[in-house]
Amino acid sequence: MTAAGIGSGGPAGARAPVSSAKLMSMSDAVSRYVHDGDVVVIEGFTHLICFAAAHEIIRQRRRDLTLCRLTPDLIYDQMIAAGCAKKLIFSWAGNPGVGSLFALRRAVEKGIPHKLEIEEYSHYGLMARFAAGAAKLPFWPLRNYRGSDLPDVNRQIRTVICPYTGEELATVPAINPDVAIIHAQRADAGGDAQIWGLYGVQKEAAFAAKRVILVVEEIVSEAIIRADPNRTLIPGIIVDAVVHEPWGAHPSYAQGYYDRDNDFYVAWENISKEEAGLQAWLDEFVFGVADRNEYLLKLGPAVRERLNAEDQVCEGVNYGF
Amino acid sequence: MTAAGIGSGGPAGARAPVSSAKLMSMSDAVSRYVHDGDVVVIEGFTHLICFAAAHEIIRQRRRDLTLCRLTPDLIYDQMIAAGCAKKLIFSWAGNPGVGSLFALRRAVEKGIPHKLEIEEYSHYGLMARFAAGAAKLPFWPLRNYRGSDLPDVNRQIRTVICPYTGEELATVPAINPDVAIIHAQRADAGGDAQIWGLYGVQKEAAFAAKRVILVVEEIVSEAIIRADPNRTLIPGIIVDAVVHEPWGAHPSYAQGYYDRDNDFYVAWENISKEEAGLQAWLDEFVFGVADRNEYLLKLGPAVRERLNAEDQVCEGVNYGF
Amino acid sequence: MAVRAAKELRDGDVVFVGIGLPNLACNLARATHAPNLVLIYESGAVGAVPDRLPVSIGDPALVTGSLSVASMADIFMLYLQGGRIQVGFLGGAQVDRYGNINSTVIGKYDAPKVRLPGSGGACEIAVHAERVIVAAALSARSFPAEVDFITSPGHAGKHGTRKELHQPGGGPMRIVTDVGILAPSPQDGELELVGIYPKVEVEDVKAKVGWPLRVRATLEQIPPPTDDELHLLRDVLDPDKLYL
Amino acid sequence: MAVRAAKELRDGDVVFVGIGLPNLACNLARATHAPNLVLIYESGAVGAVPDRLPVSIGDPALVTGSLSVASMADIFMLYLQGGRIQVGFLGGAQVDRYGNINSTVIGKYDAPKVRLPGSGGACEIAVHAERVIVAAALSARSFPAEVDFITSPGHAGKHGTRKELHQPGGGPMRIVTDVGILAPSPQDGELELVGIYPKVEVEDVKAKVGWPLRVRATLEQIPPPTDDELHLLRDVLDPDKLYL
Repeated sequence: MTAAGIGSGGPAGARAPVSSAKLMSMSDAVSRYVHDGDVVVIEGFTHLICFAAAHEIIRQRRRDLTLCRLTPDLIYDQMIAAGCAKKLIFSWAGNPGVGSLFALRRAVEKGIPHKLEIEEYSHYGLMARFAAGAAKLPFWPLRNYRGSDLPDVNRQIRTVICPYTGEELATVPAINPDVAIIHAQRADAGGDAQIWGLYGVQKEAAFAAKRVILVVEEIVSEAIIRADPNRTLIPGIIVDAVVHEPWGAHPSYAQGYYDRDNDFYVAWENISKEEAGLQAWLDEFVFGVADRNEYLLKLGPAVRERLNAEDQVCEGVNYGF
Repeated sequence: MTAAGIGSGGPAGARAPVSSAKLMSMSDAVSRYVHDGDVVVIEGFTHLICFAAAHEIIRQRRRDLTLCRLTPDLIYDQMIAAGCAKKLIFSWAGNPGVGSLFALRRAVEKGIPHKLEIEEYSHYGLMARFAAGAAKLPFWPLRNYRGSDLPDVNRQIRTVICPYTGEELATVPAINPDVAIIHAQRADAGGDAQIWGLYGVQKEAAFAAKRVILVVEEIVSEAIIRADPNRTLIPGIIVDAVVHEPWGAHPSYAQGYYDRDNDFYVAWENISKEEAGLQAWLDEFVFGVADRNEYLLKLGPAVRERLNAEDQVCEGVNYGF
Repeated sequence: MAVRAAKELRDGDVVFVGIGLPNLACNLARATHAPNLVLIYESGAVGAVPDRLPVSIGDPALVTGSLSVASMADIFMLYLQGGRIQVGFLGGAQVDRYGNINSTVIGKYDAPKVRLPGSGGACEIAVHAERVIVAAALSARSFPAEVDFITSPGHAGKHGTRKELHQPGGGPMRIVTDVGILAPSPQDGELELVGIYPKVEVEDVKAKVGWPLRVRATLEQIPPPTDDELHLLRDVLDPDKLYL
Repeated sequence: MAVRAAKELRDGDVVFVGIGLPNLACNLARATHAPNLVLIYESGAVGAVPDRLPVSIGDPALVTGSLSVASMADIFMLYLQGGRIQVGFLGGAQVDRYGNINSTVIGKYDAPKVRLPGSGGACEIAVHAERVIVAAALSARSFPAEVDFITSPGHAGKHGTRKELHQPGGGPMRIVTDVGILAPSPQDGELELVGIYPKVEVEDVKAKVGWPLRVRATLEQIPPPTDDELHLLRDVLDPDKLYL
């Protein structure tokens, strides 16, 4: 026997720093943790999509990003229009309930503002890429894609033979984004985050990522989190930055805080149909404001009034023993 | 092209029956859904172990069962002593915090009451067997077992090659038990069950099983469940029988209802050390009572007084929009 | 179409619902013959009872008052792949002779005439649901003999038949259109006409399909919607006329 | 042993804790030099702050007041295999020359002299934790040159070295015993004596190990527990003397 490789390959596992050190502004979080060329995921399935982070990334003019998300939605349409994206990894590219994503289509079909590479899965396949990344497995097996043309246009969809039944299963490769930006309803200053309503793939995206920026509607005391630990989806030990950004998910929604701004999703159809209109919107609502607070002022109180959530509070449960 | 096999292979997927039809006594649930020769899983990691179901299975003298559980615990020690088991699939066989499981050791080492076949994993491996079964995948890949002797003594632990990295990963085969018995804090009459505190592998075991018996501390109205849907771990659509059995997990515990009876876990060491003592205990506390209610009467009010949970109720959250 | 699609649902079915017409059909079925229908949305809401017409698949109204919220990992792995879904609803820009559905691209993948949204959950619904119901208006453009791209597999195609591919689910069993109903032939899976709306001629239907359409011997005569059904749809389920 | 094991923990470490001595050591460290220690139990409690000494790995006191409760699937896949655990504690009936640990069987697997509980989570902790701390009383019976069964892999053995096996974690980095501390040699991973308790002779330690024990050049002289530490352990952390 020769070298035993003692201590080799130990995971990088960042130390959990003293909690309050993670609290910072969106501007600081993006400038510190999102770099040109990064693989970036801002997740949230319809619910809890962090537009506040996307706008800050646009303002800081990040370039050559590989954007990854099940549904590019308006958020990536805006980032693509702003020239942040080199590549898009996705599974359903539309304006949900409305129609097309025009900036995305201009980039794919006409190379405006520049050519966008795409890599396409189904929801299950892309979800499984996050699941594999989160579990630090190199691939994930799934029973899918037989009879479909998707594997013909995406060579990352492969197969594996089951060592028990001999059956051939589809596989997707793990994805480990450089940074995941996760919006949640509330967290303590250490980043222990609670989410209710739709989970989407927030947990899998966060665990898969090398760095996590957590953005929340409310910072609460650790005691609130510890009073209902089953509600915690993301543990602080995997979080690098905690940003307090109320209404940070508008025009998407945060259950218990505000409703989806469907009027804006509908309006996006006309805003984005022509490149000039979209750029004018970016100039006004993204480049024209310093931060989320100015965006909300520009949006005006009537919108918030319209979207403010009504109270429908559930009962608590007993953790006694 | 010849036969297209229309409609072939559709999943059996039982219709969701009208809710109240699932409510039944433990005696009826066991007699209807647990058969001789079945693969049976009664899960619950320390928390929510359904001793009430095990005792009814013993009383109904089921035979040749393959018992599957991460930690056989006292519950399978009792079933093995009663002669119900042909085989045990497990990952840690001890009296947690106390010592040995003597009935299990007598069966393995001396064939008392008869020879017990064993199939052994680590926690991660057996958890993964349930996960595969729940997802109807034939196997589950995991990065584990390298350097360990476990695969040498369990040929069900195999390997697969990653189609992306060429890396060799361990695999375990899916398990799809004939019946899973799941204890939960509360459910509606349709079997939509809410669990808080430790989850263990309850969800994976339930989804993996062909039939599910759900046993709860409380039957609540559907409105209670619907008021906090993120708390629901097991949906009624996979549940065949709902049994209302308060204190059904004693001597294990139900968070918010009663504490673990550690005195009994300690006492089991002496009760079970000799076969005669264990059989006397079974005669008195299992065969000597008609049902769980009589068991609780025999246990006496002092035990329940000692174990009754204190109140530590968390706040609810807002589901409004 | 919504009325006829609703009738394809059986009481107690567990249904994977999409937004728009499928959602309307499911809620109509719940309000009439199938009160125990369990609605599951790919966004994670299980047993949803929305008190407004959802504007997106992840509408908060789907969550509030639902029986359970599942992560998307659980939805795809435990519910869909786990074989717990009886009915899946699908739409698509093209449906072909064997029920293959295209929601990805018109034209070539690398040089699209029209780029469509893509699969979303459609491919896995087509693979796993016990039976798939497709709702789409009939036209020769939308029903070619062969789709430009198979997003969601039907009963047969260039990759093989469902049997050859060991598909766990049954595939598209009913294609509900605005003029009639198509269903796969038990022999070879080719879609044939099995039902027709009032005042519609078989020849008119044949003209709207890109292959020589076979007609089943006993053709279902679909009754017009009743006043009750129309009232439910127009005044109760979609009062704001979002989808009708 | 608990005092010395506590010192192996660094403030902010994420620790996979077992019941008994590891639990005591972790709580001693939290009460002294490592207030930001994050305790994770395989049962699913994350950031637990038990207000009583847990009697089992799934004690309800671990849940109440914890930061998060994870399913066991998440604990093993996302936390442990996910590389989020800095320190894992292990015990075992036998520890050998290369840090392999046996908690499965004494004698042959098919004809056991003593059947032990088995792996539980031990095998995956040994594979994945950044570093493993082993706590065990030293004796020639418990520290043979080679274990009867490798439940949890150490630095080398009949299946290969950690490097050859591409183990993601670092393996057993400290074996804290009642007479001294062993650690793997940086050269070949063989356990050698690196620290010794007061009033203990090196020759006495050597006699309690089943292989010719090497002694590191600079041997740490372990100070006796302070009065404060003993007070904390005996009067605060384990007042009922469950483990001491």
